[in-house]
Amino acid sequence: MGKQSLKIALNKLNLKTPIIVASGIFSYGEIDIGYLDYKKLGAVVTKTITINPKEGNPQPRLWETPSGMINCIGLQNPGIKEFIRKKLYSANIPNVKTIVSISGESVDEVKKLTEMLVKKDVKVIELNLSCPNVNRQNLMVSQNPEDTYRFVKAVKEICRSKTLIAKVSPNVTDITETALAAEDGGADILSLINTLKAIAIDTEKRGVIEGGLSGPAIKPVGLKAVYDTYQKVDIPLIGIGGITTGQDALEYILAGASAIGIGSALFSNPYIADQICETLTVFLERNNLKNLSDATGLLNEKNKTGAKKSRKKH
Amino acid sequence: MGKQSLKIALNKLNLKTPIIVASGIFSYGEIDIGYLDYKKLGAVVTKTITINPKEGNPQPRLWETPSGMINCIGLQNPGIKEFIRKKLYSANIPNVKTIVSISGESVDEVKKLTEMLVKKDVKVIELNLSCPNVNRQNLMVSQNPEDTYRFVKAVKEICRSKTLIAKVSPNVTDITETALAAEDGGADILSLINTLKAIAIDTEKRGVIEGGLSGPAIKPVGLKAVYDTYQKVDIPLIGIGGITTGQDALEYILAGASAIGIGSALFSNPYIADQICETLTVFLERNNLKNLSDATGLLNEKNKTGAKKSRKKH
Amino acid sequence: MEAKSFQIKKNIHLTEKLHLLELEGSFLQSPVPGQFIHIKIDPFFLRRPFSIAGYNDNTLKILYRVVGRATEVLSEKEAGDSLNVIGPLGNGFPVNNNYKSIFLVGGGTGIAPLLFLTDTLIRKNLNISFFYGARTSECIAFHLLPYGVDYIFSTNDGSYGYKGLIGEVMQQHIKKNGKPDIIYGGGPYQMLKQLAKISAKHKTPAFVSLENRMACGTGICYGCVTKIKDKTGWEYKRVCKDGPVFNTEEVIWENNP
Amino acid sequence: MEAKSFQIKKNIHLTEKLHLLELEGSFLQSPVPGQFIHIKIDPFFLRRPFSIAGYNDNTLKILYRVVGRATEVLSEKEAGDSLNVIGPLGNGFPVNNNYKSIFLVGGGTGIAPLLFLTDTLIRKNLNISFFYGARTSECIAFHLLPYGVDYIFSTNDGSYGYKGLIGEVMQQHIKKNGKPDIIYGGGPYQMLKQLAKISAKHKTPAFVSLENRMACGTGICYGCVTKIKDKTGWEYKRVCKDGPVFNTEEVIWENNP
Ligand SMILES: Cc1cc2nc3c(=O)[nH]c(=O)nc-3n(C[C@H](O)[C@H](O)[C@H](O)COP(=O)(O)OP(=O)(O)OC[C@H]3O[C@@H](n4cnc5c(N)ncnc54)[C@H](O)[C@@H]3O)c2cc1C
Ligand SMILES: Cc1cc2nc3c(=O)[nH]c(=O)nc-3n(C[C@H](O)[C@H](O)[C@H](O)COP(=O)(O)OP(=O)(O)OC[C@H]3O[C@@H](n4cnc5c(N)ncnc54)[C@H](O)[C@@H]3O)c2cc1C
Ligand SMILES: Cc1cc2nc3c(=O)[nH]c(=O)nc-3n(C[C@H](O)[C@H](O)[C@H](O)COP(=O)(O)O)c2cc1C
Ligand SMILES: Cc1cc2nc3c(=O)[nH]c(=O)nc-3n(C[C@H](O)[C@H](O)[C@H](O)COP(=O)(O)O)c2cc1C
Ligand code: FES
Ligand code: FES
Repeated sequence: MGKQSLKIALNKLNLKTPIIVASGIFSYGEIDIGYLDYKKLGAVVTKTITINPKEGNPQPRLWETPSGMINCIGLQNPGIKEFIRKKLYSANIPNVKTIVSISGESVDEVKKLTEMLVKKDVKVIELNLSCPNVNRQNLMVSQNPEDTYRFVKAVKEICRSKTLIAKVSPNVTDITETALAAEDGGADILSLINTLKAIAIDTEKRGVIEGGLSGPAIKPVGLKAVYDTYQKVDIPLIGIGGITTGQDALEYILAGASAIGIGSALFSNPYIADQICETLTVFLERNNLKNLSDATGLLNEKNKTGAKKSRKKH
Repeated sequence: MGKQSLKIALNKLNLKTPIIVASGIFSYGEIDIGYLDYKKLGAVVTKTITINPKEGNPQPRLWETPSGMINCIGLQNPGIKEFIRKKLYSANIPNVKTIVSISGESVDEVKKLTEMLVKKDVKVIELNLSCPNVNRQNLMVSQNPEDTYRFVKAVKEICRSKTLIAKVSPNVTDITETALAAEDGGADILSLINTLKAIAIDTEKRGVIEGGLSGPAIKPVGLKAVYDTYQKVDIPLIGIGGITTGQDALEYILAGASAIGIGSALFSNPYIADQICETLTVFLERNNLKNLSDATGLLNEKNKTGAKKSRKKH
Repeated sequence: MEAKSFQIKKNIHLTEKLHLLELEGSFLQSPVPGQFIHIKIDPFFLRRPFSIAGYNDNTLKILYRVVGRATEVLSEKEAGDSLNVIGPLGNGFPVNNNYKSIFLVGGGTGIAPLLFLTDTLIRKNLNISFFYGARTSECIAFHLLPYGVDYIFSTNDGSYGYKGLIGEVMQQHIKKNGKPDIIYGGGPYQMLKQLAKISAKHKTPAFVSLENRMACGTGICYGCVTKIKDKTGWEYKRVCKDGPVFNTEEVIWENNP
Repeated sequence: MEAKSFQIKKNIHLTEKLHLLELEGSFLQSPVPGQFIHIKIDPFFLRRPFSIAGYNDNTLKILYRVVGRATEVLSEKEAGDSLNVIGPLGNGFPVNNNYKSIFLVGGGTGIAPLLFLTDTLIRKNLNISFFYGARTSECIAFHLLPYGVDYIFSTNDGSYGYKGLIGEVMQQHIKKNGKPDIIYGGGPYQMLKQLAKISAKHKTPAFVSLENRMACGTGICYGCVTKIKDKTGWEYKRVCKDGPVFNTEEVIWENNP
């Protein structure tokens, strides 16, 4: 392959490839799954960490759906203290950045989490805003733009010198509102999308499995979220949702993503990182583009008209 | 098969089977597609009609996605006058009820449409609330509970003696809010879900296809909408979204649907109506249930606790 | 139309990416040339439409090119496998007994419906010229061409027959030998568009088989529309139900179909 | 662990819904009994886990039952087809050279890892009793059972061996002939639960292979957890990574796994 580079800068975050393993997919990066080519990865996001340990949900936690799956792991994790003690340092894959995902039900919780990570000099934090907000029954933080703004702002104030990624939920009327709120709150990067709320009915065992839908089935929804959000915000986007092939990753980038997150497809496609690098490199070559950033948003309306829609600030 | 009956009453609407062909799937019911067993159908909803003729969207209007498809037909239709003149009466399949789907961008429009249909003694109207609201940029009527309430109420006032179905969009933060608004507005029945907003990127022709996602991919989202809504409203639900097999239909019914709508699967599965009747009948037999209504919501939490969550009225 | 399972009799690789599929069985209603069938190829959600390339002796023939994922899977099927088919669909080519001299103009898999048409016309002892355009000689399905009509070939690279577009070749042929009573065409959109121009210029009626992405294939979804002239200008008509065969005069030809 | 494509050597229907799959090739790291592989069966999104039922001569054996859609598709594969496999995964049965008398207790496809275990133990000239429970005689995979160990059968309907649950049969056997040094088990959850009770009662260590729905199979997703005792009570451990073989004493047995 030629001079094409897959290096990418998302604000201050420099990655050697745009491939990020999404949160919850790869434990804390401490397990060598052998078949994944780490050289092709830009970063790994840890499983989301909370203040207190969480035992997670009872079985069943997994259900296959047409071209996808539902999971309800329930954020099982050992809590921030145990994470720092045992997992944080084992999570270092050579030349692959570690991004620590955190989540809390109140501003206080996410502030505390951030303080502890900043002390340990964690450089990139992803704030998972799909956690239920303790003050609003059943609503996730990123289902409300005001809350999103408050949570992000509080965290950013504590980690000014660090990179803050806000990860938002697609279970909203208009995801660009959440995205704008997160940008206004000070997020440096946005990750979208998290899973879609969904259920499965087990007619055999007569049960209901309630959780988040992921996989190829949701790709068209994730692509739309990235496409729309790219038109509204100035910060770079990490596109996530159903990426299973190099072609999928390319579509996200052309829609407006600067980098992409691989999620549940990692469970079934061991060659996904290689395939993505290959497809992206071939695309850059064929189109005489030098840098991956030249491809970002190439098919987005925004880059055709140049115009950005007006917006109000928080 | 035994004494089990698939007859079902949704409020005043009596159907000989719970199988309804969803709107936009079957034109105006005027085409004999030959392979569908009409005896197995309870009702057919027409393609959505608007006040003025609509030419619809340019090509491409269709795109296959993993276990699904995106469509952007753009409500192509000849307008209400032409519909009444040419299509309304040809839409009568013997023993299958015709439900006329209408949509408008303002309360005035939907009122006019209803008046014209009531004059022609149309007995069942489905109000498609996924039409963009002329007063709110880019927002569909059913993306706002207040609008939903206003539109439904205005229509119901004109067709008190008729059956009014409100069809709501899943592209919202909480579909039960829209559902409650529609119920308060006077809807007799709810249809859910319509398609999910989505895009596809055509990397070959370098285009973006923006439209609605349907098919098996969205079944887990539709099931959740029905499951949640069943807990909140008192009116019967028509469950729609990704139903492709008898098993899918059964899952919707156990989640809380009284009847089910078959959508895009009709394009590929010619035996779908037979399969659904077969699966439902076998289920009733095995579980010693006499009527299909006994199966509705059988696996819904609501029927376990009996409790209904508190709610505020519009 | 009906839906039924057909067993594969033959599924062979002809030339380059061209394959011939033979299905065993028959429809209640015999198909006519220009009609198509809608095949379910698992695991894809939507069916895929293919012109009927021949129908006799209880055998349905399809000529297809591997262009994407479903045609790839189709090419891996073997004799004995079953396929669920809906058909016959759409309107065939209008055939008029007064026509004596006929041009068939096809390119790529667009020759499929013309092969079937030839089969039915050939018995009538007419004057038929079959203009066959291909990218290169290796793409030409020689062994499928019925005996008894005149063939004129062209290839993009000149490796067989004339070098150039088949439309131009036909135009020159008209200049030299006069125009036919009717032209039937099938093939890439740009080729059919050129054909439309030539037919207009020579005031010769031309009917072509259009293609488009389809969902239902039966006229109920309005997904496959194309712009067709009407009294007031144009309206979107369904390729599957109102076509796939259209009079070139009626079609609004655009750059992107 | 590694991911690689294996070619199918054999895929045969044994008895009732039981099938034997033989894959050609080897892993860099030789698998041990109790480990499993994770197979991609298109078009399903998630892989499917299967215990290794044997491994030698460059051949990997899987014993599987058709219970749903993916195993149905698997049963239609033919010799020569390829399957992408991740393996070997999980921890095997702990084997201790001091054990002289060994009970293997299996039911259904749960015998698969025990067959592999038998293969490796049989060379050691030990006293092995294999308790094999099945629904009915037709479900028993006789021809897979290695020669040289004692078999005790039971069937639900009494059509072969004892009538009743294999756990009970084992308990009676212990009462009559004394307890073994160790018990290894594989099979339905309820059977393993009963085994756990018996092993506790007789203070005999028992290790069983658990099953669960899996996504990653490699310990990274936390989807396949089961309750395992720890100092303070219990915690959710991963069947795929921390198991699938567990000491029955550690497992919190519930009605629904
Ligand atoms: C009435 C009709 C008759 C046809 N007859 C034949 C025939 O006789 N032989 C033959 O080989 N093909 C025929 N086609 C085209 C055939 O349907 C497509 O090639 C096929 O659906 C592609 O499926 P795929 O999954 O392999 O391709 P995809 O992966 O879906 O797409 C690959 C490429 O094929 C194009 N394509 C996809 N669907 C269609 C479509 N419905 N029509 C045109 N282009 C499409 C796409 O734009 C893309 O460039 C016909 C189409 C129509 C509408
Ligand atoms: C470590 C391990 C080893 C296994 N070894 C074997 C083996 O050697 N032979 C064999 O036949 N099977 C084995 N299984 C079970 C096998 O994985 C399932 O039978 C298979 O995944 C079912 O796929 P399906 O698509 O056909 O069934 P589905 O349509 O997905 O489901 C059908 C039925 O199977 C059950 N099921 C689905 N997935 C699993 C699962 N992962 N574990 C248990 N039950 C499941 C469902 O609850 C349902 O009742 C093993 C499972 C695990 C976790
Ligand atoms: C098993 C599983 C666990 C997940 N856990 C988390 C998590 O802890 N935090 C988070 O932000 N997202 C989590 N996600 C969401 C993914 O990071 C990703 O956003 C989502 O799966 C969509 O991508 P995909 O379709 O490629 O899987 C999880 C997803 C899966 C499948
Ligand atoms: C081609 C197509 C056209 C549709 N047109 C309409 C429409 O006019 N009005 C409407 O209310 N819903 C329309 N829908 C939505 C369907 O009625 C249905 O709600 C949706 O497709 C989800 O069901 P499915 O997944 O089974 O297809 C359309 C769907 C498709 C695929
Ligand atoms: S494909 Fe549905 S109308 Fe033509
Ligand atoms: S299946 Fe993912 S942790 Fe076991």
